[in-house]
Amino acid sequence: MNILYFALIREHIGKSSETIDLPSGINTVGGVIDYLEGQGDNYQIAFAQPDLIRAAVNDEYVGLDHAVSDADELAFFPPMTGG
Amino acid sequence: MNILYFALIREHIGKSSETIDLPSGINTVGGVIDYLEGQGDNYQIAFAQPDLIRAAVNDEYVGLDHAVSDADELAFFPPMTGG
Amino acid sequence: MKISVQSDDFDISEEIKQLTDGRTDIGAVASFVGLVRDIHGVKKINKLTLEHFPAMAKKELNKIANQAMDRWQVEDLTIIHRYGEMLPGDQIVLVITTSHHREAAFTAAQFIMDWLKTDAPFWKKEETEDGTHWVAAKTDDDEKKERWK
Amino acid sequence: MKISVQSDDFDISEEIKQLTDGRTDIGAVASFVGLVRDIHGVKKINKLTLEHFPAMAKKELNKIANQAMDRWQVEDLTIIHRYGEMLPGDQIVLVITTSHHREAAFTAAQFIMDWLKTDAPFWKKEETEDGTHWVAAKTDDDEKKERWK
Repeated sequence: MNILYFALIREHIGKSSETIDLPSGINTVGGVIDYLEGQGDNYQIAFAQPDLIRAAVNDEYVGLDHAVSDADELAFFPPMTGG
Repeated sequence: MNILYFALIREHIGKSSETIDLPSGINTVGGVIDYLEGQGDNYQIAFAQPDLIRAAVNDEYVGLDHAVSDADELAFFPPMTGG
Repeated sequence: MKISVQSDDFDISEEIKQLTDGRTDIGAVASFVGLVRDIHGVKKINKLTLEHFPAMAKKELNKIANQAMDRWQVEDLTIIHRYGEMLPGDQIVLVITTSHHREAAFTAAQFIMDWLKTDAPFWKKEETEDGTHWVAAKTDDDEKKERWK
Repeated sequence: MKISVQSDDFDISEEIKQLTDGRTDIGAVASFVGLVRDIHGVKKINKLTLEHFPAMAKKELNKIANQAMDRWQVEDLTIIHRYGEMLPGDQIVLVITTSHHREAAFTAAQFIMDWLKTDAPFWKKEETEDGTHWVAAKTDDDEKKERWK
Protein backbone atom coordinates (compact mmCIF):
# COMPACT_ATOMS: atom_id res chain seq x y z
CA MET A 1 0.00 0.00 0.00
CA ASN A 2 1.08 3.57 -0.64
CA ILE A 3 1.67 5.64 2.50
CA LEU A 4 2.11 9.45 2.64
CA TYR A 5 3.64 11.40 5.50
CA PHE A 6 3.28 15.12 6.15
CA ALA A 7 4.81 17.81 8.33
CA LEU A 8 6.46 16.68 11.59
CA ILE A 9 5.64 13.03 10.92
CA ARG A 10 7.30 13.27 7.51
CA GLU A 11 10.37 14.82 9.13
CA HIS A 12 10.59 12.21 11.87
CA ILE A 13 10.24 9.30 9.47
CA GLY A 14 12.57 10.94 6.97
CA LYS A 15 10.50 10.45 3.85
CA SER A 16 7.30 11.84 2.36
CA SER A 17 6.00 8.53 1.01
CA GLU A 18 6.70 4.85 0.71
CA THR A 19 5.03 1.72 -0.56
CA ILE A 20 4.75 -1.30 1.70
CA ASP A 21 3.23 -4.75 1.34
CA LEU A 22 0.67 -5.08 4.11
CA PRO A 23 1.64 -8.06 6.24
CA SER A 24 -1.22 -10.52 6.60
CA GLY A 25 -3.38 -9.83 9.62
CA ILE A 26 -2.85 -6.06 9.39
CA ASN A 27 -6.10 -4.54 8.18
CA THR A 28 -6.70 -1.31 10.08
CA VAL A 29 -4.99 2.09 10.25
CA GLY A 30 -3.98 1.37 13.86
CA GLY A 31 -2.55 -1.98 12.76
CA VAL A 32 -0.38 -0.22 10.18
CA ILE A 33 0.94 2.15 12.86
CA ASP A 34 1.82 -0.80 15.12
CA TYR A 35 3.56 -2.49 12.21
CA LEU A 36 5.52 0.64 11.24
CA GLU A 37 6.63 1.21 14.84
CA GLY A 38 8.45 -2.08 14.55
CA GLN A 39 10.42 -0.78 11.57
CA GLY A 40 12.74 1.59 13.41
CA ASP A 41 13.25 4.38 15.90
CA ASN A 42 12.24 7.02 13.35
CA TYR A 43 8.77 5.46 13.15
CA GLN A 44 8.52 5.07 16.93
CA ILE A 45 9.33 8.75 17.38
CA ALA A 46 6.92 9.76 14.62
CA PHE A 47 4.02 7.85 16.16
CA ALA A 48 4.96 8.35 19.84
CA GLN A 49 2.03 10.65 20.67
CA PRO A 50 -1.21 9.03 19.50
CA ASP A 51 -3.28 12.18 20.15
CA LEU A 52 -1.08 14.06 17.67
CA ILE A 53 -1.63 11.59 14.83
CA ARG A 54 -4.28 12.07 12.17
CA ALA A 55 -4.91 9.67 9.31
CA ALA A 56 -6.66 9.69 5.96
CA VAL A 57 -7.50 6.82 3.64
CA ASN A 58 -7.96 7.76 -0.01
CA ASP A 59 -8.15 11.44 0.93
CA GLU A 60 -10.81 11.03 3.63
CA TYR A 61 -10.16 11.50 7.34
CA VAL A 62 -10.55 8.24 9.23
CA GLY A 63 -10.11 6.86 12.73
CA LEU A 64 -7.51 4.30 13.81
CA ASP A 65 -9.99 1.45 13.54
CA HIS A 66 -10.70 2.16 9.86
CA ALA A 67 -10.14 -0.83 7.58
CA VAL A 68 -7.33 -0.70 5.01
CA SER A 69 -6.09 -2.94 2.24
CA ASP A 70 -3.12 -2.87 -0.13
CA ALA A 71 -5.15 -0.96 -2.70
CA ASP A 72 -5.67 2.02 -0.38
CA GLU A 73 -3.58 5.14 -0.10
CA LEU A 74 -2.96 5.91 3.57
CA ALA A 75 -1.74 9.30 4.85
CA PHE A 76 -0.41 10.23 8.29
CA PHE A 77 -0.03 13.79 9.57
CA PRO A 78 -0.29 15.90 12.74
CA PRO A 79 -3.40 17.94 13.63
CA MET A 80 -3.98 20.56 10.94
CA THR A 81 -2.86 24.14 11.46
CA GLY A 82 -4.05 25.86 8.29
CA GLY A 83 -6.23 28.88 7.85
CA MET B 1 -33.56 78.31 16.54
CA ASN B 2 -32.20 76.59 13.48
CA ILE B 3 -34.15 73.50 12.39
CA LEU B 4 -32.98 70.92 9.84
CA TYR B 5 -35.20 68.44 8.01
CA PHE B 6 -34.08 65.28 6.24
CA ALA B 7 -35.46 62.66 3.86
CA LEU B 8 -39.25 62.19 3.84
CA ILE B 9 -39.77 64.85 6.51
CA ARG B 10 -37.80 67.34 4.42
CA GLU B 11 -39.94 66.49 1.39
CA HIS B 12 -43.23 66.80 3.27
CA ILE B 13 -42.29 70.15 4.80
CA GLY B 14 -40.83 71.38 1.54
CA LYS B 15 -37.55 72.76 2.87
CA SER B 16 -34.32 71.41 4.29
CA SER B 17 -33.92 74.02 7.01
CA GLU B 18 -35.47 77.09 8.55
CA THR B 19 -34.90 79.42 11.47
CA ILE B 20 -37.72 80.10 13.88
CA ASP B 21 -38.06 82.17 17.02
CA LEU B 22 -39.13 79.79 19.77
CA PRO B 23 -42.46 81.02 21.15
CA SER B 24 -42.34 81.43 24.91
CA GLY B 25 -43.40 78.32 26.77
CA ILE B 26 -41.97 76.00 24.11
CA ASN B 27 -38.87 74.38 25.55
CA THR B 28 -38.81 70.71 24.48
CA VAL B 29 -38.43 68.86 21.17
CA GLY B 30 -42.01 67.64 21.47
CA GLY B 31 -43.15 71.20 22.11
CA VAL B 32 -41.47 72.33 18.89
CA ILE B 33 -43.29 69.60 16.96
CA ASP B 34 -46.63 70.69 18.42
CA TYR B 35 -45.85 74.27 17.50
CA LEU B 36 -44.81 73.39 13.95
CA GLU B 37 -47.94 71.30 13.40
CA GLY B 38 -49.90 74.52 13.85
CA GLN B 39 -47.98 76.13 10.99
CA GLY B 40 -49.60 74.28 8.12
CA ASP B 41 -50.71 71.00 6.53
CA ASN B 42 -47.19 70.26 5.31
CA TYR B 43 -45.96 70.12 8.92
CA GLN B 44 -48.97 68.08 10.04
CA ILE B 45 -48.28 65.51 7.34
CA ALA B 46 -44.56 65.48 8.13
CA PHE B 47 -45.11 64.80 11.82
CA ALA B 48 -48.26 62.65 11.47
CA GLN B 49 -46.61 59.39 12.58
CA PRO B 50 -44.77 59.97 15.86
CA ASP B 51 -43.07 56.55 15.75
CA LEU B 52 -41.44 57.52 12.44
CA ILE B 53 -39.91 60.75 13.79
CA ARG B 54 -36.36 60.94 15.10
CA ALA B 55 -34.75 64.08 16.47
CA ALA B 56 -31.27 65.35 17.21
CA VAL B 57 -30.17 68.43 19.11
CA ASN B 58 -26.73 69.74 18.26
CA ASP B 59 -25.92 66.52 16.42
CA GLU B 60 -26.93 64.18 19.25
CA TYR B 61 -29.97 61.92 19.17
CA VAL B 62 -32.55 62.96 21.74
CA GLY B 63 -36.05 62.04 22.87
CA LEU B 64 -39.15 64.23 22.52
CA ASP B 65 -38.86 65.46 26.09
CA HIS B 66 -35.36 66.83 25.53
CA ALA B 67 -34.99 70.53 26.42
CA VAL B 68 -34.29 73.04 23.65
CA SER B 69 -33.58 76.74 23.47
CA ASP B 70 -33.12 79.25 20.66
CA ALA B 71 -29.36 78.62 20.64
CA ASP B 72 -29.76 74.93 19.74
CA GLU B 73 -29.78 73.35 16.32
CA LEU B 74 -32.64 70.89 16.06
CA ALA B 75 -32.92 68.22 13.36
CA PHE B 76 -35.90 66.04 12.41
CA PHE B 77 -35.68 62.91 10.27
CA PRO B 78 -37.22 59.44 9.82
CA PRO B 79 -35.64 56.26 11.25
CA MET B 80 -32.21 55.77 9.67
CA THR B 81 -31.75 53.35 6.76
CA GLY B 82 -28.04 53.54 6.10
CA GLY B 83 -25.46 50.79 5.92
CA MET C 1 -8.80 54.65 12.32
CA LYS C 2 -10.26 55.99 9.10
CA ILE C 3 -13.83 57.23 8.94
CA SER C 4 -15.03 58.66 5.67
CA VAL C 5 -18.40 59.86 4.42
CA GLN C 6 -17.94 60.40 0.72
CA SER C 7 -19.68 60.34 -2.64
CA ASP C 8 -16.71 58.66 -4.34
CA ASP C 9 -16.41 54.93 -4.77
CA PHE C 10 -13.74 52.97 -2.86
CA ASP C 11 -11.36 50.08 -3.47
CA ILE C 12 -11.18 47.46 -0.73
CA SER C 13 -7.62 46.32 -1.58
CA GLU C 14 -6.41 49.89 -1.31
CA GLU C 15 -8.18 50.39 2.01
CA ILE C 16 -6.86 47.13 3.50
CA LYS C 17 -3.37 48.11 2.36
CA GLN C 18 -3.66 51.40 4.24
CA LEU C 19 -4.49 49.50 7.43
CA THR C 20 -1.85 46.80 7.11
CA ASP C 21 1.09 48.37 5.25
CA GLY C 22 4.24 48.38 7.34
CA ARG C 23 2.59 46.27 10.04
CA THR C 24 3.44 42.63 10.59
CA ASP C 25 1.49 42.10 13.81
CA ILE C 26 -1.96 41.80 12.24
CA GLY C 27 -3.19 38.25 11.74
CA ALA C 28 -6.79 38.91 10.80
CA VAL C 29 -8.59 41.31 8.48
CA ALA C 30 -12.38 41.03 8.37
CA SER C 31 -14.37 43.17 6.01
CA PHE C 32 -17.81 43.85 4.69
CA VAL C 33 -19.00 45.57 1.53
CA GLY C 34 -22.64 46.55 1.11
CA LEU C 35 -23.90 46.81 -2.46
CA VAL C 36 -27.02 48.27 -4.06
CA ARG C 37 -29.44 45.45 -4.89
CA ASP C 38 -31.62 45.55 -7.98
CA ILE C 39 -34.70 44.39 -6.17
CA HIS C 40 -36.55 45.26 -2.98
CA GLY C 41 -39.45 42.97 -2.17
CA VAL C 42 -40.96 42.52 -5.62
CA LYS C 43 -39.97 45.86 -7.11
CA LYS C 44 -37.14 46.32 -9.57
CA ILE C 45 -34.82 49.13 -8.51
CA ASN C 46 -33.33 51.46 -11.09
CA LYS C 47 -31.49 53.86 -8.84
CA LEU C 48 -30.76 54.46 -5.18
CA THR C 49 -30.16 57.86 -3.62
CA LEU C 50 -28.56 58.13 -0.21
CA GLU C 51 -29.28 61.31 1.69
CA HIS C 52 -27.30 62.03 4.84
CA PHE C 53 -26.84 64.50 7.68
CA PRO C 54 -23.19 65.42 7.16
CA ALA C 55 -22.26 66.86 10.56
CA MET C 56 -23.86 64.00 12.42
CA ALA C 57 -22.88 61.19 10.06
CA LYS C 58 -19.17 61.51 10.65
CA LYS C 59 -19.73 61.95 14.38
CA GLU C 60 -21.92 58.84 14.67
CA LEU C 61 -19.54 56.74 12.58
CA ASN C 62 -16.72 57.81 14.89
CA LYS C 63 -18.78 56.84 17.92
CA ILE C 64 -19.58 53.41 16.50
CA ALA C 65 -15.92 52.90 15.57
CA ASN C 66 -14.72 53.87 19.03
CA GLN C 67 -17.21 51.52 20.66
CA ALA C 68 -15.94 48.66 18.51
CA MET C 69 -12.32 49.49 19.40
CA ASP C 70 -13.23 49.58 23.11
CA ARG C 71 -15.19 46.34 23.15
CA TRP C 72 -12.97 44.05 21.09
CA GLN C 73 -9.26 43.68 20.55
CA VAL C 74 -9.30 45.51 17.28
CA GLU C 75 -6.00 46.95 16.11
CA ASP C 76 -7.45 49.38 13.62
CA LEU C 77 -10.47 49.87 11.40
CA THR C 78 -11.91 51.69 8.44
CA ILE C 79 -15.49 52.73 7.79
CA ILE C 80 -16.47 54.31 4.48
CA HIS C 81 -20.09 55.24 3.85
CA ARG C 82 -21.08 56.74 0.53
CA TYR C 83 -23.90 59.17 -0.20
CA GLY C 84 -25.53 60.38 -3.40
CA GLU C 85 -26.88 58.51 -6.39
CA MET C 86 -25.99 54.87 -6.99
CA LEU C 87 -26.98 52.11 -9.36
CA PRO C 88 -27.62 48.42 -8.63
CA GLY C 89 -24.28 46.68 -8.13
CA ASP C 90 -22.60 49.85 -6.80
CA GLN C 91 -20.77 49.80 -3.48
CA ILE C 92 -22.46 51.69 -0.62
CA VAL C 93 -20.52 50.91 2.52
CA LEU C 94 -17.22 49.38 3.57
CA VAL C 95 -16.12 48.19 7.00
CA ILE C 96 -12.67 46.72 7.63
CA THR C 97 -11.41 45.58 11.02
CA THR C 98 -7.92 44.33 11.78
CA SER C 99 -6.95 42.30 14.80
CA HIS C 100 -4.42 39.80 16.06
CA HIS C 101 -7.20 37.23 16.03
CA ARG C 102 -10.03 36.45 13.67
CA GLU C 103 -12.81 36.28 16.25
CA ALA C 104 -12.38 39.90 17.34
CA ALA C 105 -12.12 41.10 13.74
CA PHE C 106 -15.30 39.31 12.65
CA THR C 107 -17.34 40.31 15.68
CA ALA C 108 -16.34 43.98 15.55
CA ALA C 109 -17.14 44.21 11.82
CA GLN C 110 -20.57 42.67 12.38
CA PHE C 111 -21.23 44.98 15.34
CA ILE C 112 -20.33 48.04 13.27
CA MET C 113 -22.60 46.99 10.40
CA ASP C 114 -25.54 46.36 12.74
CA TRP C 115 -25.12 49.79 14.32
CA LEU C 116 -24.63 51.56 11.01
CA LYS C 117 -28.00 50.25 9.86
CA THR C 118 -29.88 51.86 12.73
CA ASP C 119 -27.69 54.69 14.04
CA ALA C 120 -25.94 56.29 11.09
CA PRO C 121 -27.99 59.25 9.80
CA PHE C 122 -28.43 58.08 6.22
CA TRP C 123 -31.68 57.59 4.36
CA LYS C 124 -32.22 55.52 1.24
CA LYS C 125 -34.59 56.51 -1.51
CA GLU C 126 -35.33 53.99 -4.22
CA GLU C 127 -36.33 54.71 -7.78
CA THR C 128 -38.40 51.79 -9.05
CA GLU C 129 -40.52 51.20 -12.11
CA ASP C 130 -43.50 52.46 -10.02
CA GLY C 131 -41.86 55.69 -8.94
CA THR C 132 -39.65 56.69 -6.05
CA HIS C 133 -40.09 56.04 -2.34
CA TRP C 134 -38.08 56.21 0.87
CA VAL C 135 -36.98 52.87 2.24
CA ALA C 136 -38.67 51.96 5.53
CA ALA C 137 -36.48 51.03 8.48
CA LYS C 138 -36.54 47.33 9.24
CA THR C 139 -37.51 46.15 12.70
CA ASP C 140 -35.14 43.21 12.38
CA ASP C 141 -32.31 45.73 12.07
CA ASP C 142 -33.32 47.08 15.46
CA GLU C 143 -33.29 43.56 16.84
CA LYS C 144 -29.84 42.91 15.40
CA LYS C 145 -28.60 46.01 17.16
CA GLU C 146 -30.23 45.03 20.43
CA ARG C 147 -28.23 41.83 20.76
CA TRP C 148 -25.07 43.84 21.34
CA LYS C 149 -26.39 45.37 24.55
CA MET D 1 -17.73 28.92 -6.33
CA LYS D 2 -13.97 29.28 -6.57
CA ILE D 3 -11.67 27.10 -4.52
CA SER D 4 -7.96 27.55 -5.04
CA VAL D 5 -4.90 26.13 -3.33
CA GLN D 6 -1.99 28.11 -4.70
CA SER D 7 1.47 29.45 -3.92
CA ASP D 8 0.73 32.79 -5.60
CA ASP D 9 -0.53 35.80 -3.72
CA PHE D 10 -4.07 37.11 -4.32
CA ASP D 11 -5.86 40.44 -4.58
CA ILE D 12 -9.12 40.76 -2.68
CA SER D 13 -10.61 43.45 -4.97
CA GLU D 14 -10.00 41.24 -7.96
CA GLU D 15 -11.58 38.25 -6.23
CA ILE D 16 -14.64 40.19 -5.09
CA LYS D 17 -15.04 41.53 -8.62
CA GLN D 18 -15.10 37.97 -9.99
CA LEU D 19 -17.96 37.12 -7.60
CA THR D 20 -20.03 40.24 -8.17
CA ASP D 21 -19.37 41.38 -11.75
CA GLY D 22 -22.51 41.38 -13.84
CA ARG D 23 -24.67 40.64 -10.79
CA THR D 24 -26.94 43.23 -9.23
CA ASP D 25 -28.74 40.96 -6.77
CA ILE D 26 -25.96 40.74 -4.17
CA GLY D 27 -26.34 43.07 -1.22
CA ALA D 28 -23.62 41.74 1.06
CA VAL D 29 -20.01 40.71 0.63
CA ALA D 30 -18.21 39.50 3.76
CA SER D 31 -14.55 38.60 3.62
CA PHE D 32 -11.61 37.55 5.68
CA VAL D 33 -7.89 37.73 5.00
CA GLY D 34 -5.44 35.87 7.22
CA LEU D 35 -1.93 37.28 7.38
CA VAL D 36 1.39 35.97 8.68
CA ARG D 37 2.10 37.53 12.07
CA ASP D 38 5.61 38.42 13.15
CA ILE D 39 5.20 36.99 16.60
CA HIS D 40 3.90 33.79 18.14
CA GLY D 41 3.78 33.78 21.92
CA VAL D 42 7.05 35.54 22.73
CA LYS D 43 9.04 34.43 19.70
CA LYS D 44 9.80 36.65 16.74
CA ILE D 45 8.95 34.94 13.46
CA ASN D 46 11.18 35.40 10.45
CA LYS D 47 9.45 33.08 8.02
CA LEU D 48 6.47 30.78 7.77
CA THR D 49 6.27 27.69 5.59
CA LEU D 50 2.93 26.12 4.80
CA GLU D 51 3.03 22.47 3.86
CA HIS D 52 -0.12 20.88 2.48
CA PHE D 53 -1.62 17.65 1.20
CA PRO D 54 -2.61 18.73 -2.32
CA ALA D 55 -5.17 16.07 -3.27
CA MET D 56 -6.97 16.38 0.04
CA ALA D 57 -6.67 20.12 0.48
CA LYS D 58 -8.78 21.00 -2.51
CA LYS D 59 -11.28 18.27 -1.63
CA GLU D 60 -11.67 19.46 1.98
CA LEU D 61 -11.98 23.10 0.95
CA ASN D 62 -14.73 22.08 -1.46
CA LYS D 63 -16.51 20.19 1.30
CA ILE D 64 -16.35 23.14 3.68
CA ALA D 65 -17.57 25.47 0.93
CA ASN D 66 -20.50 23.22 0.06
CA GLN D 67 -21.50 22.94 3.70
CA ALA D 68 -21.52 26.73 3.98
CA MET D 69 -23.63 27.03 0.82
CA ASP D 70 -26.09 24.44 2.18
CA ARG D 71 -26.44 25.95 5.64
CA TRP D 72 -26.75 29.65 4.84
CA GLN D 73 -28.27 31.68 2.03
CA VAL D 74 -24.95 32.28 0.38
CA GLU D 75 -25.05 33.24 -3.30
CA ASP D 76 -21.45 32.42 -4.05
CA LEU D 77 -18.08 32.19 -2.37
CA THR D 78 -14.34 32.08 -2.88
CA ILE D 79 -11.71 30.32 -0.79
CA ILE D 80 -8.02 30.78 -1.57
CA HIS D 81 -5.43 29.09 0.62
CA ARG D 82 -1.76 29.58 -0.10
CA TYR D 83 1.11 27.20 0.55
CA GLY D 84 4.89 27.58 0.49
CA GLU D 85 7.13 30.15 2.12
CA MET D 86 5.77 33.41 3.43
CA LEU D 87 7.03 36.39 5.40
CA PRO D 88 5.33 38.33 8.21
CA GLY D 89 2.66 40.56 6.68
CA ASP D 90 2.05 38.19 3.75
CA GLN D 91 -1.45 36.98 2.98
CA ILE D 92 -2.17 33.30 3.74
CA VAL D 93 -5.86 32.76 3.25
CA LEU D 94 -8.87 34.52 1.75
CA VAL D 95 -12.55 33.77 2.23
CA ILE D 96 -15.27 35.78 0.50
CA THR D 97 -18.98 35.08 0.82
CA THR D 98 -21.74 36.88 -1.06
CA SER D 99 -25.38 36.93 -0.07
CA HIS D 100 -28.55 38.96 -0.35
CA HIS D 101 -28.21 39.71 3.35
CA ARG D 102 -25.28 40.56 5.59
CA GLU D 103 -26.06 38.07 8.36
CA ALA D 104 -25.70 35.03 6.11
CA ALA D 105 -22.53 36.39 4.52
CA PHE D 106 -20.84 37.06 7.87
CA THR D 107 -21.87 33.78 9.45
CA ALA D 108 -20.81 31.65 6.49
CA ALA D 109 -17.41 33.37 6.28
CA GLN D 110 -16.80 32.80 9.98
CA PHE D 111 -17.91 29.16 9.71
CA ILE D 112 -15.53 28.56 6.82
CA MET D 113 -12.59 30.11 8.68
CA ASP D 114 -13.27 28.03 11.80
CA TRP D 115 -13.38 24.82 9.76
CA LEU D 116 -10.33 25.71 7.71
CA LYS D 117 -8.31 26.00 10.90
CA THR D 118 -9.05 22.44 11.96
CA ASP D 119 -10.01 20.52 8.83
CA ALA D 120 -7.92 21.81 5.96
CA PRO D 121 -4.78 19.68 5.58
CA PHE D 122 -2.20 22.44 5.94
CA TRP D 123 0.64 22.61 8.44
CA LYS D 124 2.52 25.70 9.49
CA LYS D 125 6.22 25.70 10.27
CA GLU D 126 7.73 28.79 11.82
CA GLU D 127 11.29 29.95 11.52
CA THR D 128 12.14 31.98 14.62
CA GLU D 129 15.35 33.37 16.05
CA ASP D 130 15.61 30.09 18.05
CA GLY D 131 15.24 27.78 15.06
CA THR D 132 12.28 26.25 13.28
CA HIS D 133 9.33 24.37 14.71
CA TRP D 134 5.92 23.15 13.63
CA VAL D 135 3.00 25.13 14.98
CA ALA D 136 0.88 23.16 17.46
CA ALA D 137 -2.86 22.93 16.84
CA LYS D 138 -4.89 25.08 19.21
CA THR D 139 -7.59 23.50 21.33
CA ASP D 140 -9.62 26.69 21.14
CA ASP D 141 -9.77 26.21 17.36
CA ASP D 142 -11.42 22.86 18.01
CA GLU D 143 -13.88 24.55 20.32
CA LYS D 144 -14.66 27.19 17.73
CA LYS D 145 -15.42 24.47 15.25
CA GLU D 146 -17.62 22.59 17.71
CA ARG D 147 -20.07 25.46 18.11
CA TRP D 148 -21.27 24.93 14.54
CA LYS D 149 -22.56 21.45 15.29
